Formats: sequence, C-alpha cells, structure tokens
Amino acid sequence: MEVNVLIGGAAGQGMETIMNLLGKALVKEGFGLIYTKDYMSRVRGGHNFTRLRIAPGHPWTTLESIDVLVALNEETYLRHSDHLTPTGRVIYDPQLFNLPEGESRGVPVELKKLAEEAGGRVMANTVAVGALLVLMGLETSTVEELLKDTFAVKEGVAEKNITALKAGYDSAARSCSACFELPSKNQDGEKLFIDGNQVLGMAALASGCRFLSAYPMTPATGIMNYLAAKSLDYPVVVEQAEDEIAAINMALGASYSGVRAMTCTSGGGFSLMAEGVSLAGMTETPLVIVVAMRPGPATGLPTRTEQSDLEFILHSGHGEFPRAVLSATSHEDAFYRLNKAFELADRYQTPVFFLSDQNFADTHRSVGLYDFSRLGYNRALAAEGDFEKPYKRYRITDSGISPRILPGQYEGEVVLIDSDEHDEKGNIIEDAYTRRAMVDKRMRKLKGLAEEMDEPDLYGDPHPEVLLIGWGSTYGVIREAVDALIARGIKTAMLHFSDLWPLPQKRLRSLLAEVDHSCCIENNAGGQLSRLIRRESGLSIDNNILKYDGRPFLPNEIVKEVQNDL
Amino acid sequence: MEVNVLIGGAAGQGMETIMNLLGKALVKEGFGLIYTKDYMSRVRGGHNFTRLRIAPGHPWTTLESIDVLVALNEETYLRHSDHLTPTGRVIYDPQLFNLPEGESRGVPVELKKLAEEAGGRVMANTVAVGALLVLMGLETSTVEELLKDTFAVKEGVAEKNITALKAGYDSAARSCSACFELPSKNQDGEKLFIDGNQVLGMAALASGCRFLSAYPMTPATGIMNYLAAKSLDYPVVVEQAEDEIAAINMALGASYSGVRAMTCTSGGGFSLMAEGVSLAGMTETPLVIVVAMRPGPATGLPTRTEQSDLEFILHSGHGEFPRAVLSATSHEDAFYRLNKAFELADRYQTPVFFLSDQNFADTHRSVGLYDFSRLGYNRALAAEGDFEKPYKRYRITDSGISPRILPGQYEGEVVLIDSDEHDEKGNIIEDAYTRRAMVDKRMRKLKGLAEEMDEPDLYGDPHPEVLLIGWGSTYGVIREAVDALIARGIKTAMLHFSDLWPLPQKRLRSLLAEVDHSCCIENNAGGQLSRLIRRESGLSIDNNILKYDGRPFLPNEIVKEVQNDL
Amino acid sequence: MTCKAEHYMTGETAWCPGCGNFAIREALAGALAELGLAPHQVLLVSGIGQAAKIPHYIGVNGFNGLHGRALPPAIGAKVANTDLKVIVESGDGDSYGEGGNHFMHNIRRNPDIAHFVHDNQVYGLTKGQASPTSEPGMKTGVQVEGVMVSPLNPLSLALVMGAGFVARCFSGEKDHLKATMKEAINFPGYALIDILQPCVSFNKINTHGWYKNRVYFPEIQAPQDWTAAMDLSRQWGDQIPLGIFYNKPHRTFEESRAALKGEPLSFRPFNPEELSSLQNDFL
Amino acid sequence: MTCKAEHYMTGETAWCPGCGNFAIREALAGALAELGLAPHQVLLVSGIGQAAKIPHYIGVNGFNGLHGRALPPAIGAKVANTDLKVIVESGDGDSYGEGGNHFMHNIRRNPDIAHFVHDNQVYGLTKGQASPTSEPGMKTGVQVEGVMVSPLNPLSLALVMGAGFVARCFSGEKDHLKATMKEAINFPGYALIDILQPCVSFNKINTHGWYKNRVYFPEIQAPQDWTAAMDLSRQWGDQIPLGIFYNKPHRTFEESRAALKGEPLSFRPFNPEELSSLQNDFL
Ligand SMILES: Cc1ncc(C[n+]2csc(CCOP(=O)(O)OP(=O)(O)O)c2C)c(N)n1
Ligand SMILES: Cc1ncc(C[n+]2csc(CCOP(=O)(O)OP(=O)(O)O)c2C)c(N)n1
Ligand code: SF4
Ligand code: SF4
Ligand SMILES: [Mg+2]
Ligand SMILES: [Mg+2]
Repeated sequence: MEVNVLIGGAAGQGMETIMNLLGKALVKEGFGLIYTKDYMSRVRGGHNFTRLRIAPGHPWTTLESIDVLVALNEETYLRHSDHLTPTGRVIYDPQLFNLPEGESRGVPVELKKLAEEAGGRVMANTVAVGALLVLMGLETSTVEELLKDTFAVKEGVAEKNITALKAGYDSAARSCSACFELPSKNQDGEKLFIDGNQVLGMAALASGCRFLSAYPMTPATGIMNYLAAKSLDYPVVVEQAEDEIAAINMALGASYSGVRAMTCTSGGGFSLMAEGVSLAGMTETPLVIVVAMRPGPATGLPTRTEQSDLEFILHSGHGEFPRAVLSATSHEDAFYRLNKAFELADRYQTPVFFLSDQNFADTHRSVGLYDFSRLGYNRALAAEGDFEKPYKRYRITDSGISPRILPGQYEGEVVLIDSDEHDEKGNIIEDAYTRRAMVDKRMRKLKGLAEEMDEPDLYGDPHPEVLLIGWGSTYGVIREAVDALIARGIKTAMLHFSDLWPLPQKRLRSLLAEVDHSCCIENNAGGQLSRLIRRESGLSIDNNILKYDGRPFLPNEIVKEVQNDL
Repeated sequence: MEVNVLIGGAAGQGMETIMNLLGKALVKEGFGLIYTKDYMSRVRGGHNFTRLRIAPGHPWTTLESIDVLVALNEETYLRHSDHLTPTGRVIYDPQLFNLPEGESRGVPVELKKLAEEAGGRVMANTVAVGALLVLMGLETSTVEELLKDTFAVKEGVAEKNITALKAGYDSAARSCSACFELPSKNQDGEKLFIDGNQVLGMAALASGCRFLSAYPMTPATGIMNYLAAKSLDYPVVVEQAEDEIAAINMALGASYSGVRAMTCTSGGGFSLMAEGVSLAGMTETPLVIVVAMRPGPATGLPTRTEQSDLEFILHSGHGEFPRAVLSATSHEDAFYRLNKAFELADRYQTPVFFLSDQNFADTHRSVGLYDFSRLGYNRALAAEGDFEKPYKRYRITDSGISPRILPGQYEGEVVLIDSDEHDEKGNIIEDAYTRRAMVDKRMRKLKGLAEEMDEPDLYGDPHPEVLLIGWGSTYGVIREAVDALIARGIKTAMLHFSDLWPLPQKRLRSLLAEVDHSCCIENNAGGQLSRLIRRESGLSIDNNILKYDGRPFLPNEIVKEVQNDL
Repeated sequence: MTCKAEHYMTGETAWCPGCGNFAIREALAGALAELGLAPHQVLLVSGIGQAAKIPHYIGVNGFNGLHGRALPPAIGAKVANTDLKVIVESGDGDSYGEGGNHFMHNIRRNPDIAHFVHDNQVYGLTKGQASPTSEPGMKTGVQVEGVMVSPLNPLSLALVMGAGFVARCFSGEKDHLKATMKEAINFPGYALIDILQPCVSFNKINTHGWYKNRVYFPEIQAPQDWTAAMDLSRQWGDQIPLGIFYNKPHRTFEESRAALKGEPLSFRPFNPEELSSLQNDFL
Repeated sequence: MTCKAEHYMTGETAWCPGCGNFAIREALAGALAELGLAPHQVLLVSGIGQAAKIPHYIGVNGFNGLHGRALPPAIGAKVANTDLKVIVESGDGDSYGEGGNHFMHNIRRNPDIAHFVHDNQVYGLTKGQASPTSEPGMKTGVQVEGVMVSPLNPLSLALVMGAGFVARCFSGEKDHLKATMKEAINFPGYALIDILQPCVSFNKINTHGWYKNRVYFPEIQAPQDWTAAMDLSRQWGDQIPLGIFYNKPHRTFEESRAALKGEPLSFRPFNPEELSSLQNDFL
C-alpha cells in the first residue's frame, strides 16, 4: 500500500527536474508523498540520488527500503540493491551495464538510446520516469501536462520530453505491468508539492519581507532563488552581497529605514554575521536571520544535514542582548512560524533566528493549502501622538520596547541609532547609570518574548511512559517513530520544539515528571537541546540519540535505539 | 597604613606616563601596590582618572575611598570629593579653580605655572607627582632615576621633567608635610610593576610565540604593542591585519606551517573570527586566541570592562569541535596560564581561548619575578619514525590526536589540511562512515583536555558556610571580599576558576554539597558561569551577584550583597 | 522645514582641539543647509572611529554602525526608502581598511550615496596605528620600524572600480569642501570625496602645514576624462591636487531595480492575504 | 626529489568534463616539474569553490581553507617558513568577492606569493550565481534580470594597489599559462595571474569559443610601464590581450621584516628560560 522509489546517478544528469515534475503530478492526482535528496558538493559526476515515498495520508519521511530502484548507472545499483525489497524492481539500461547473474528484479529499458531518439541524452531520466509510471500502474497524462507547462517558453523541450516519457512507458509496458499497489488517493483537498526553502521564501514574501540581502550558500540558496524569481513581479529587492558581513549589515540598514528585511545563510556564512547580530541587539533593529544548517565545522559537508548550530546561534554575537530562536519543524508549520519570526522581530525590535537545515530545506512534501489570512503584518510602529517629541529612539519603558518611528516618517523628527552604548536619544554615553539602565531595558524584552513562545508540540500516547524530545526538522521522523513504538506496545509520546528560545518549559517540566524514560533526539554530536534543557530547567534527559554523519534520521533507527534503551 | 590616590583630568593630559613612573618607583622602593585606569573612548578631553593604592603586602584592588585626590581640573574635584576621607588631601592648581568654601583639605600647587616654567604645560602631572611625594613622605630620587632611564633617548625631556617634579615637591613641601603613613616596605624580594597586557605579551613571547596577527582593538591593543616593540630584538613577527578575519586566518597559516601563533582582539573583532575558529577546529590547527572583553553588544563601552563573552566563546564558530577556554585571574597566574594555552593548543591541535578583560588588561600591580623555567615549549611534533609514510595528517588515534609534522620538514612528505570533512590524508570525503569517524576522533580530544584542566582556586575558610564563585579578573576583588567577610565572622571561601572549559567540576561539586549558601559573582548580566555550571553539573547556584555597568567590582559591593543575601 | 548651518550642529563633540574633523563637520552642516535639506530627509551613516562619531554631532537621522561597515547599511536604508538623502561618513581605516570589501563592491553597485572619508592617514580612536593610507616610514606603536607597505590610493581605486564621482578635498579648504560636498550629494550615484584631514594627536607627518604647503587646485578641463582623472588621483608628494577629478553619472543601483520605482518601499501598504496566489506555483 | 608533471597530479577530480580547470591543473603540474620543485617544498593554499579543490589534485603541501580566505593563511605560512614556495590558487568569487579585502591589502604587503585565479566569471560550486567578474546582463537564478553592475577588473585593481607582477592567461592556451606560471612563481613578490577559464556548466556566455575568438598576444615592449600595463588590463571585449602586462619587483614583505632573515622561524630552536631578562623592563 506504499511505494518507495530511489533514483540514482551522477550529478548533472538532470534527475531533479523530472523528479520534481513527477512528484507534482502525483500530488495533483491526490497521492500523499515525500521526496528527499541526497547530493554531493559537486556539479557533475559523483553519486546523487533522490527518494520518493508514496504512502497513505501524507508520509513524513522517506525510508531505507526500496521498491523501485531507478539505476541510471551501475554504481546506483551496487550501492542500493541491498535495500531493494524481494519483490522490488530495478529500472536500468542494459546498454550501460548488466545486472548480476541471478538478479531477477530487472526491468531493462534502453534509457540512453530512447532518450537520444527523443532528442538528447539528458532525457534518460524522463525515459526512466515513463517506465516508473508503468510499474505504479499510472498513465503519463499528468506528467505530460506539467511538462507542457514547465517548458512552455523553451521551444521544443516539452515535446521532446513527452516523447521520451512515452518511449520509456511503452518500453516498460512491453516487459511488465503494474507491480505495485499505490495507496488510495487522499480526499482531503488540493495539496501543494513544495520544498522547505520554497515554504520559507513564500512565507517571507507573504510576511511583507521587502529586502533580502544574502550571499549564496548551500542549503540556503533556494530561499534566495525563490525571492529573486519573485522580485520580477513583487516589491521585493534581492541583493547578492559581496560577503555575509555586508549581507547582514545591509539588511539592518533596510530594517532601520523601514522595511521587513531578512538574510539567509548556512553556518559558515552565519559565523561572519555574528558581529552584525550583536549590532542588531544593541541598536534594537528588527531582523530575521534564517540559518539553514549543514554539518560543520568549517566547510564540513556542504550539501548534507545537521542540527549543530543551535548553541552557537543562542550565543552568537559578543555581549548580551535578547533574541528569539524559532525553528522549522514541518512544512505545515514553518510557513506560519517564519511569519511569527517577522512579527516578533518587529514587536520586540531585536534579531530573531529561524533555524532550518538541509533536511528541511531540500525536502518536498504534499501539504495542504496555507491560510494567508493567518499571517501577521503588524509593524508595531508608533503612531503620531504615541511618541514624545523630540523623538527618542531608546525611550526606557517597562516592557523594554521603545516606541519606534522610521527615518523620514515625520517632519522634524530624526531617528538615531548607535552601536555604542547610548542614552534614550541614541547618543554615545559612558556613565555607569545609563549603561545599567539600557542593559536592563534591553533585557526586559526577554520577559515578553518568553510569553510569546509556543509550548512544544505533543504527539502520541496521552499517558506516555517514554518521551522522545526533538526540535526542528526531525519532527516527521520522530513522529513516525512514535507511531511505530506505540504499535509495538510502548506507550510513547513526542515533545517537539518549534520555538527554542526563550525555552518554553511548562509542558516539558510536567511531562518529565511523569514519564519513566526521556530521550532527546538530535542531528548533532553534542546533544545541544538536551544541554539547554538542563541549563534552563536543571532537569536531565535520560538519554540522547545523536546522529552526526550528515544524514537525516530514519524512523527505524530511532525505534531501535529507543528499544535498546529500555 | 595604606594610601589611596586618585588622579583625574581630561584625556590627553599625559597622566599615564608619569603615573606609570611613580608606580614603578614605589615598587622599586619595596611598596606593594595596584594601579587602575578609568578612561573614556576619546583621545582628548572628557574625564579620565587613575587610582593608586599602596597597601601592606600586595593589594588586589583599588578602593573607592580616596586619601589624596589629585585634581587636574575642577571636574575631578567635583566628581570625586565625596569619596575623599575626612583627613584626605586635594592637590589642585589654585590658578585653575578654587575649592569650595569650607574645604580645608586643599594643597594648592601651581601646577600649570610650574610646569610651564619647567618647560611645558604637559608636565603639570609631573609637578603633581612631586607634590604627591611630599604628602607620602617620600623623596624624589627614585622617580628622578626612572625619568632619566625612560627619556634617555629624548633629549632634554628627562631634565625638564625632573625640574617639574622638584618644583612640585618644593611647592607642596612649603605648605605641608607628610600626612599619610605608608605601609612598611615589603621584604619579599624584587617586584615587577606590570599590567595585564604586558604580562600576556611577555608570556606569549616567552612561550615561543613567533607570529601575532591582529587588528587594533581596545583593550587588547596593548598586547600587540608589547610584541611589536619586542619584534625589533626577538624573532617574532607582528602583523597588523586588514581586518580580524585576516588576522585569525593568517595566524592559522603560520601555525600550520610551524610556529606558535596567536591573535588577540576584543568582542567585536572576535565576532568576525568565529568562522576562523571553526576552521581551526576542523583543520586541527593549534591556535591561541586572546579575547580581552569589554562591555557589548556591538561597540558598547570600548574602554571599560565586562565578562560577557564567555558563552559566546564557548560556542563560537559553527559546527562542533573541541576547544579549551582559560582565563586571566591574577597577574601572577596569567603568565603561566597563557603558556599553558600554547602548550594545550600544540598538544591537542585545536583552538585554545584565553579570556582577559579591560580590568585585567589595564591594571598594573606589584608582582614577584616569574620563573621562566616553568614555561613549556613542547611542540608535540612527531619525530621521524613516529609517523606512517606516506604521512597522514588526520590519522585516527585513540586520543583523537594525530601525529603532526610540518610542511617542508621531511623530504617526500606533504601535509594537507582541509576545511571540508576529510579522510586521514586530508582529502575531501562525503561518506557517512568517515564523517562519523572524524567527528568522533576530534571529539575524543575533549576527554584529554578535561584532564588537563586545573581545579578552581580555593581560598578562605577551610570549612566555609558561604561559597563565592568567580572566574577571570575578579580574582583579587573576591579575595579581598572573602577576607572582609571572614573578618566579620562569616565563614566564607572563594572558588575561583582559571580554567573554564572543559569545566572542572570535582572541587565544585564537593563544596556545593557542603556550604549553606553559594553565590556566583560575575561582571555580566546573564550569570554565564552560573548557567554553565548548571548545564554541566545540574547543580544550581543560590544567587548571582552581577555587575554590568562597565566598571569592575569593588570589594565592599560584594561584601554588602553577600550580607544582604544571608 | 530647513535650517541654518548652525542648527545641524548638535551635541558636544569628543574630538581633540585643533582636529580637522571640526571643519569637515562645519562644511557638512553648511552643505546641508545650503541644499535646503531638512534633518528628517537626510540619513548619515557611519562606522566606528573618531570621524565616525559624526552622526552624534549632526542632527539628522543617524545610523552609527560597526567599524568598517558603514556602506552596507547605507545601501539597505536606501533600498527601503529611496527618498532619503543618504550620506556615508567615516574614517580612512573604517572605509578602506576594515571596510575595504564594501568600498570596492559598492562602487560597482553605484547606489545614490555620497561617501565622505575623513582621511587622516591614521587610526585615531585606537591611538595611532597605521591606516591603509599612512605614509611609508610612519612609526607607530605597532609599526615600530615604520610603515613598510605602499599606501592605498582611494581615488585611483575608486576610478578603477568604476566610480562616477571622485574628488579630493582638504579640511583646511572648507569652502571648497562644502561646495564639493554639495555636488557629491546632488550627484546621481555613488560619489566619493577623500578628505585630507590633519590628526593633531597622532599624525605628526601629515600636519595641517604639510597639507597646506602641498595642496593646489588644478584646472580640470573635462572631469569626464578617465585617464586624466587617474593621473590626477596618482599625484601625491610635493604637489597634491584637490578638486573633482571625475564626474560622469551612469546607471544607479536604484534605477536598475524595478521594485524601487515609485513610492518608497517602507511606506507602501501591504496585506498578506493578497499574496495567497503564490501557492499556484506549487499546485 | 623532483618529479615529472604527471606525478604532481593526484586524486580523482570532481570537476565537470570539459571544464577549464583541468588545463590549469596540468599547467601547474608542468610548471612545478619544470621548475624542479619537490612536493614538500611547495605549499598550495586555496579557499572554497570548484577551483579551490585544487590542493586535493596536486600532490604538494596543501591548505584548503575557508571561502574567500586563501591569502591570509598563505601570508602566515610564508612568515613561518620562508623556504616554502607558496602558491595561492582559487576562484574569482573566492579571490575578488568574499576575499576582496585580502586581495587588496595583500598586494600592498607584497609577500613572495604567486596567486593564480581561475576566473570563470561565475560562482561554479554554488551553481551559477554572478561573480564579481560576471558580464553585465548575465542571467542567473539570483540575477534574474541579468547582472546590473559593472564587472571588477582584477588586473587594473592589482595595478592600482601596486602589484609588481600582473598577467592574464587563458586555460585554452596551456603552454603560455605554464610559462607564465613559472615566471610568477619565480617572481620575487606578489604575482597575480588572472586565468580566463570556461565553466561549461554555468557560464554560457564566456565559453571556450568566446575566449578563443578574442584572446591575442600583444607585443609588450616594456612590462615596467605602468600606464601601458593599465591600458592592456582595461582591454576587454572583442580583443582580450594575454601576457605579462607588468613585471617590476619591489621590496617584499619578507625582506622588510628583520625576523625573517635567516633560518625559517618554524625550525629555529627555542628555550623559554633564555628570555627571563624580559622582566627587566618592569623592574
Ligand atoms: C571589529 C572592530 N575592530 C576594531 C575596532 C577598533 N577600532 C575602532 S575605531 C578603529 C580605527 C579607526 O580609524 P579610522 O577609521 O581611520 O578613524 P579615525 O579614528 O582615524 O577617525 C579601530 C581599529 C572596532 N571597533 N571594531
Ligand atoms: C562563508 C561562505 N560563504 C559562502 C560559501 C558558499 N560558497 C562556496 S564556493 C562559493 C563560490 C565559489 O565561486 P568561485 O570562487 O568563483 O569558484 P568556482 O566554483 O567558480 O571555481 C560559495 C559562494 C561558503 N562556502 N562559505
Ligand atoms: S585623534 Fe586625531 S582625528 Fe581623532 S579627534 Fe584627535 S586629532 Fe582628530
Ligand atoms: S561548475 Fe564550471 S567551473 Fe566548476 S567544474 Fe563544472 S565546468 Fe568547471
Ligand atoms: Mg583615520
Ligand atoms: Mg568562479
């Protein structure tokens, strides 16, 4: 009742484009699916693969086991055939390589030849997708439609691809028929087929972000690409900065002078932004910083996933100032949560972080339509009459938040912000009294921020004995693990943090008091959330399940480890 | 039996030079003293002052109360006369301003006029020092000697200053005589008169540091100045980098290719180094990074003190890798401890931080001679025969430490280091297995590092009821507070951390179990050590005494707060 | 609402008596007044250093940012509100040293920003280290054997990077400075004035007298001649030319961005609901 | 121990078939072999990018550092061991974009380092965004309306910053490239070669053919003529000159530092006890 496909080959073989189309076509037809990528830090060659899982409802993770292996080269077969199910199938090109003796699961399709006949070798993928459709018992029509849409402007491309698709379909249809039963189609309305970076790009634009300054860096570049494409039609400026230092400082300038601004990067680029973060804190300038994490330190594994920058981001930038840290858990939630980041930044006039990672950024899922009316655009500016004249940018208030106006907004009023310690007007000071008052004022915002934090999501058994704790992009996989553990009779629940700082502790404290066993699951080597929990609450988590090889968790890994622990 | 002097005026009046000479002269004579600076972030004008305390033994802090106030301008008198003791004295220039009616403590000396007569207005300070000597019952001879030494090369300068000194002496001697009793001279041998930056500069040079790349930044510049001056006579290269990013990356290049290298900066500059720190971690390149803290965020209070970058430094740089963090507590200890930083960096092939702050950097004290034979220079390089050929820079070992050779050291062997994740040879990899092995290898060093950490210094009552915990430059002031509390009958001890990470916990755990009340004293707003302790040990400190107005603690502030708590 | 020059001068300065910064401040105040720019219409962006304290002493909108990072926020601020007259003012260390990368790349962008560099050929605030423009041989606490590297020539560099307006002034020629500032502020695009400025506390070489004896006003035939401008920019030593060496507008950053036409972005209304059609891409 | 060119080529490359990087690698291997430099005598420093993977493919000492930060460690490494032949090799984005500030200021330092920039006028590794040298109009995923800014001219810039050796090569002229590399490596001081390099995956404008049709070898009379060199460096478009435009040594960083005379610092013995007289300053 579910199908797991892996398609693998070298970088530059154009797998992505066609798999994106296939995914979209399936979602259009009503299937629930997830589509993930495993790619190398190179442009051509090497070994890349993508996984597609079509399962009842809307699956949260792809799995290791493979029903259909599309092997665009022999390496793919050799690396992955161990995980092919006994009843699985291998689509391969017999002109490129032969399957080993005794391998009976082969579906030979002359990918290269058919592609060349259709108009070019690059379409071997398209041929393969045609064959894949046969195995899943589907027609080519929806993919054909999408091909026409996608390549509408590039003359002849759609036609050639359709030829290739059909050739693959026909070829496979000659040697076999549908051998996998797809799950039944969902009846829950229209669904988007969208990846994490697109969710964030769209959320930023729909939150009124009007300036993105950034420097390309995997896996954050997709956000930049999204907004750049939209800048043709929407009032948003995307500027490729000369470096990440410029990126954050530009964004701060734009925010100061009145627009919602954002920057996005990954760990290395973010390191260069630390001083700018501190400037945002001192000048009380709203800013949303998206960090799409990847394995470090230094250049690390540029195209892979990790959750290892949490502690760095919590403390990044010298000196002390309030910040909020939110994270991307699911495609459903991230859209609204990035909007929340913009709202908090404006209301608290301070930097707000949004943590994503490669796993979230590059994963497509079928998700329901978003409700744009739930998005906020409250700039939290002081109206005429709501601020003292002459205007004081840093007026000391009980909440720590000073009334904010924009430069140029009111005749006769100027707005002065300062990276030195300053008085209410924004002028440099050095005396102890004002310094203390300003630190206290800034720090008071933390109290307000703490009240804004959402308690972590609770899922699973209502009276759990085992509690799995996680944050960020592990949401889906832990959820699937919880289901599996419950199915095995273990009363399990998941407590999953979207909002990380100030750390919401209520639900955590009450659950930890109840359960027999707690376990923190993180894609890092340090157990960073686990440490944060102990620092903030004094409570220790019983065990950490940590993975730091650059790959996302699989549900069965978690299930196995939890069972071992018990 | 002790004398507290404050000399105040505008920036650029040349107070420092002459006060440095006076301090040195007093130490030469056998007095124990401390000399601190309070200065503004400007070059001329404003209000700067320095304090000198001469007390039995070797005092740890200066105090608020003033015996002699040297008021180079009226502002100094107005700001500080509140703290002048009833039997105190004010040296002032009656031609500049008059003391208020009823102020009987004045010692008028025509500073400006006498200075001009001696050869120039700038020598008003020298005149004042002459007067000061009278009040303390001292002769001018030692200062005279030092003036001759110091200005040996600048023709006439020494003579003019001596004239000024004597004029001040004679003028004061006419109106008053010695009115303060100095403590008896110490009989504990020759003493240095040295400030924190000089201690660190000398320690670096004597540790074999041969390259300092840095960018000027208060309060770290003094270290750069020290080493630059020495580069004329010693094999050390000091390079002013174009920015802090260059500074740390240059130092890494030098370290890789074979010398002990260091960089120094303050918070803002350090923010820019975060990516380089991560590179040091990934490439396993030894590096000593001195961060002289000042109040943040952003530019903050450039010439003042704070301990607010601990958490940032503990987590700076994206990704996870081992590091050690040490700190400057006393002038006595810091010399050896910076050497330890170099030793650890070489032995563990990883970045080692040394935290100083403005309070430590700019404070002179009388301290005993250092024992240079206690300094280590163990480069921990592999000898021929101790490494496999062809050489593998990242050989996986039990300790996590790979045998290290230098580029160019052995014919036929090359050394490859890489910021990407890599294999034993240093070549880029992407597979999960090698990645995991390399993370584990690097992280294993933490175990070794943990064993190198010194337990915190314990001082005070052997069976304390109250435990004061601190780190870094608060050593002296907490120590004086402990003495004062004990004198008031409160059984108090101090537990003071020099080595901060990996956090040594033995002594801490056993003491926290014993005492009735624990209190962490930090020059920051967050209580950062206190949080670290809870994170690492699960133990909570009862109370934090925090100061974040840019000024160092005074002993009586601590005493009062502790008493309030009890 | 516009003001007289005096009215732009606010706050108590922390500069040394005799410093060239004072004249630069007066020239700026004069230029703003004569251009009839009201305080709320102007934004002054700076980094950190003695020069960079200027936003505290001129009563317009101010962004006193990080050392070396004056240009990036200026661009951002301009994007958000194209109605603002944006002026960047900072030191030579700030602009050409720590901020060198932004200097180069913002010239390429050509935003409509005037950039006034107080070039005292030294790091003033941190007490006298060499700056990128320090004279070879200058001894300092760090450059103990004297500066060993050749100075950076900001004007040649700006020309090579494609700047449309390149000028040199001297704080001791205040009227010329003020007039040049006005031209720079009105220039459509990035306009650089490198302002020679004595630092009485730390630069004992390039004193007021040193500059005074050397500066002259060459007759500039065609400030559209790049080669001639390059030649002038490279003159240094006994004769130091002042003036606008190059003045030739080209397409600005703002002109090249569709989104920047019309009302400033900061003041355009917005309603998230109207964007729900963005989802169509993913259906 | 020296080797043949082939012996310097180690590891399996991750470049795209047809990429200009291959020829550059071969030229470098050839240059090293012909100069008789043994692997352990050479240090290759790079940043991050496709070009910057080179230390994995040439079997000498290697420092594959951070994006944009190839030059600073190279200087540091040279300070520590002046016997090493230090070569910096990286991409245009790395060298002129992220690393622009180091590029400028290291030219001023004039360390004895050869700097070879694989200038494919695009960000290759991150999949095709504009680099500082991209042609105006080039469309990318980020520059959706095409590049709007004028390209940075690395050779003019180097000349203005005072570089002593400035050359342009093309990966399609491998022998010339190899010969020029040898000269650059032997040049006493900072030597820049900007190497035009087709990127078959992302740069569809500046293809092999595009370059091939344009490059020529001008006769260079006197590579000590700065103005002539500046003129050559500014030629671009239908005719793109190749060659060593400027070649005039001046005092190097190493020569200006007393501590760098004699045995490399890395190998000098040291005993802390001998420094105890440092304390005399404080007595
Ligand atoms: C990141 C960072 N590095 C270093 C400093 C210290 N710093 C402040 S101003 C300055 C130099 C200023 O020189 P310049 O820009 O020429 O200004 P001037 O004081 O001469 O006017 C330095 C190095 C800092 N504030 N931030
Ligand atoms: C600090 C940082 N920012 C961004 C990146 C991502 N990144 C890696 S290579 C690269 C551009 C490379 O372009 P170029 O130097 O021209 O090399 P090419 O790939 O074209 O040879 C970028 C932006 C990074 N690794 N580190
Ligand atoms: S230090 Fe120099 S530049 Fe700064 S205010 Fe004083 S004289 Fe002017
Ligand atoms: S992306 Fe371009 S530069 Fe990089 S290897 Fe491929 S063709 Fe060469
Ligand atoms: Mg300056
Ligand atoms: Mg490139």
